[in-house]
Amino acid sequence: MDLEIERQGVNLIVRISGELDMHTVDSLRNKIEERLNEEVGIKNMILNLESVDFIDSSGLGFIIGRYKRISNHGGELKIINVKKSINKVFELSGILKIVDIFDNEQQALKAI
Amino acid sequence: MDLEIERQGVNLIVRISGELDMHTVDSLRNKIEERLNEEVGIKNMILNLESVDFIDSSGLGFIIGRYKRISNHGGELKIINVKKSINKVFELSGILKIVDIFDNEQQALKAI
Amino acid sequence: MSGNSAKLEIKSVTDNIGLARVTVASFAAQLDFTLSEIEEIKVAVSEAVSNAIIHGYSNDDGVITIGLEIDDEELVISVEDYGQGILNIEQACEPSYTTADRMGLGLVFIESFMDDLNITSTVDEGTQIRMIKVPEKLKRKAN
Amino acid sequence: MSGNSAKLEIKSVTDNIGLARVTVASFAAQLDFTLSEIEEIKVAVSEAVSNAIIHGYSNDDGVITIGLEIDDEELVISVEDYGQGILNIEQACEPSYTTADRMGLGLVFIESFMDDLNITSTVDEGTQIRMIKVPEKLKRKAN
Ligand SMILES: Nc1ncnc2c1ncn2[C@@H]1O[C@H](COP(=O)(O)OP(=O)(O)O)[C@@H](O)[C@H]1O
Ligand SMILES: Nc1ncnc2c1ncn2[C@@H]1O[C@H](COP(=O)(O)OP(=O)(O)O)[C@@H](O)[C@H]1O
Repeated sequence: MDLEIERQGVNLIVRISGELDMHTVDSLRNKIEERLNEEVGIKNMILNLESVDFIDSSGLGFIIGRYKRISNHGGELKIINVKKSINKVFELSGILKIVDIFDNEQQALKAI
Repeated sequence: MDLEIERQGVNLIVRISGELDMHTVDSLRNKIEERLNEEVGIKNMILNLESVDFIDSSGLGFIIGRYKRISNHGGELKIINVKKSINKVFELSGILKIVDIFDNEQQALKAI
Repeated sequence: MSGNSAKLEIKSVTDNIGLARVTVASFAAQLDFTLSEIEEIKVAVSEAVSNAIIHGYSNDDGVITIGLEIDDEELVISVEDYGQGILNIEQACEPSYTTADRMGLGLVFIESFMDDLNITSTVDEGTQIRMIKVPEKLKRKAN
Repeated sequence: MSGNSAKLEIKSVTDNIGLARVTVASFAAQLDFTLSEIEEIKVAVSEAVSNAIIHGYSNDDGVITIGLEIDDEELVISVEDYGQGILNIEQACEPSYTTADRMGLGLVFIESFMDDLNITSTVDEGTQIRMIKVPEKLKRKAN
């Protein structure tokens, strides 16, 4: 499980690689929260899942958690690059009703 | 475990992909023997291991078996494209004393 | 190959969720599943093992047994814990129902991704989740 | 993570050799092994499980138990069969010694690739191969 965080203006771009399950989400959540607390003026978050090749309901819970945190502060959360192999989990979960999925970072930034 | 066999003159080029262990060598051996029996005038064999990412002593036994079969009929067996990850098994086994390893098919053909 | 079986016993720590997935996926590969079916099996196993760790044992020490069986071209997986058990199985299976501030989607995913799901549970004794998956290719042939 | 353990029980069929490798490799990944060390572990497991199938059970039905343990940053693997056993362990370990027209290299590979190998066997009762591997990175730190 690897994590790369980049700030672009008021947006935080979070690139995750590996598997999103109950084991990996704890440290991911901590690292992202840490960064959000350090940086001043972050409003939106873009989650790049290009290199995530597994996700289960614990992984979805992690995404919903970030969504709540961001939207509670008036920001938006966008997801990009969802692999076909993990897409079914997103569809089944109903998460698509509240979080939008885009093809790439530019599109997601434009939609904010 | 996948197998591709191509004839070039008196040479049989055998390209294997997958894992070489006690489970996979049986069907490989059968398919190669079948082809050797079908074709008339084959003398040498080149084993291309480019896509073999695991080998143990049963896999080596399979190679030695092909070596014996070919050299009993006066031909030569050459091995090419041994991945770094499986090279240690070749080194330890002593097989390099009787079978030569080359970088590609052209080099092996030239050496025959 | 028909008739094969295996059993994996793990400690109830989250480090072993990935281990369970990998082992089950490798066993399942003996049948004619598509890659996308293997992914579905991995999600189901991940949910069942996570539940055993977090609900069955409330993150305490415990053993989880994963049974694997090929029965007449069907894959039969059982995930068993010896933890606190489920009081009301029907309620547990409802979407969004959770006793641990989670998504409440684990059992829903298992039901959607597998062809059959069977839960037996006794309070204070533990829970067994038995799930079956048949390769799509085989189902098509049967019709 | 220190103190973790798992156990895999498989039928003695060659289909399960790959399953054993994959499971052990996934468990071993919890320690700080390099990819090339993981490859060495896979060879050792492959040899031990193949031996149990072909020598222990002479290709007949049987059960093989693979024990996995992390003990103080060391990986401890045991492969056990309940088959015919080894008459002379010292002889069995000699390079090229084989009773089945094979390479006679399996135990040699295990000895070279693992840091410790321990064989216990009783004729007609079975064989247990216990092997230990310590990550190279850890050994260097200790010096
Ligand atoms: N192995 C188990 N042991 C005890 N309770 C369980 C177990 N599995 C599921 N449950 C109960 O069923 C509920 C629903 O499970 P699930 O659909 O997986 O959602 P979640 O894990 O998100 O809570 C859990 O919240 C828990 O109360
Ligand atoms: N699990 C086992 N049960 C019975 N005999 C065994 C077992 N493992 C090894 N042996 C004996 O030790 C010999 C040497 O084993 P090994 O070095 O792996 O070479 P090979 O498998 O090529 O014969 C075998 O031929 C067999 O006689």
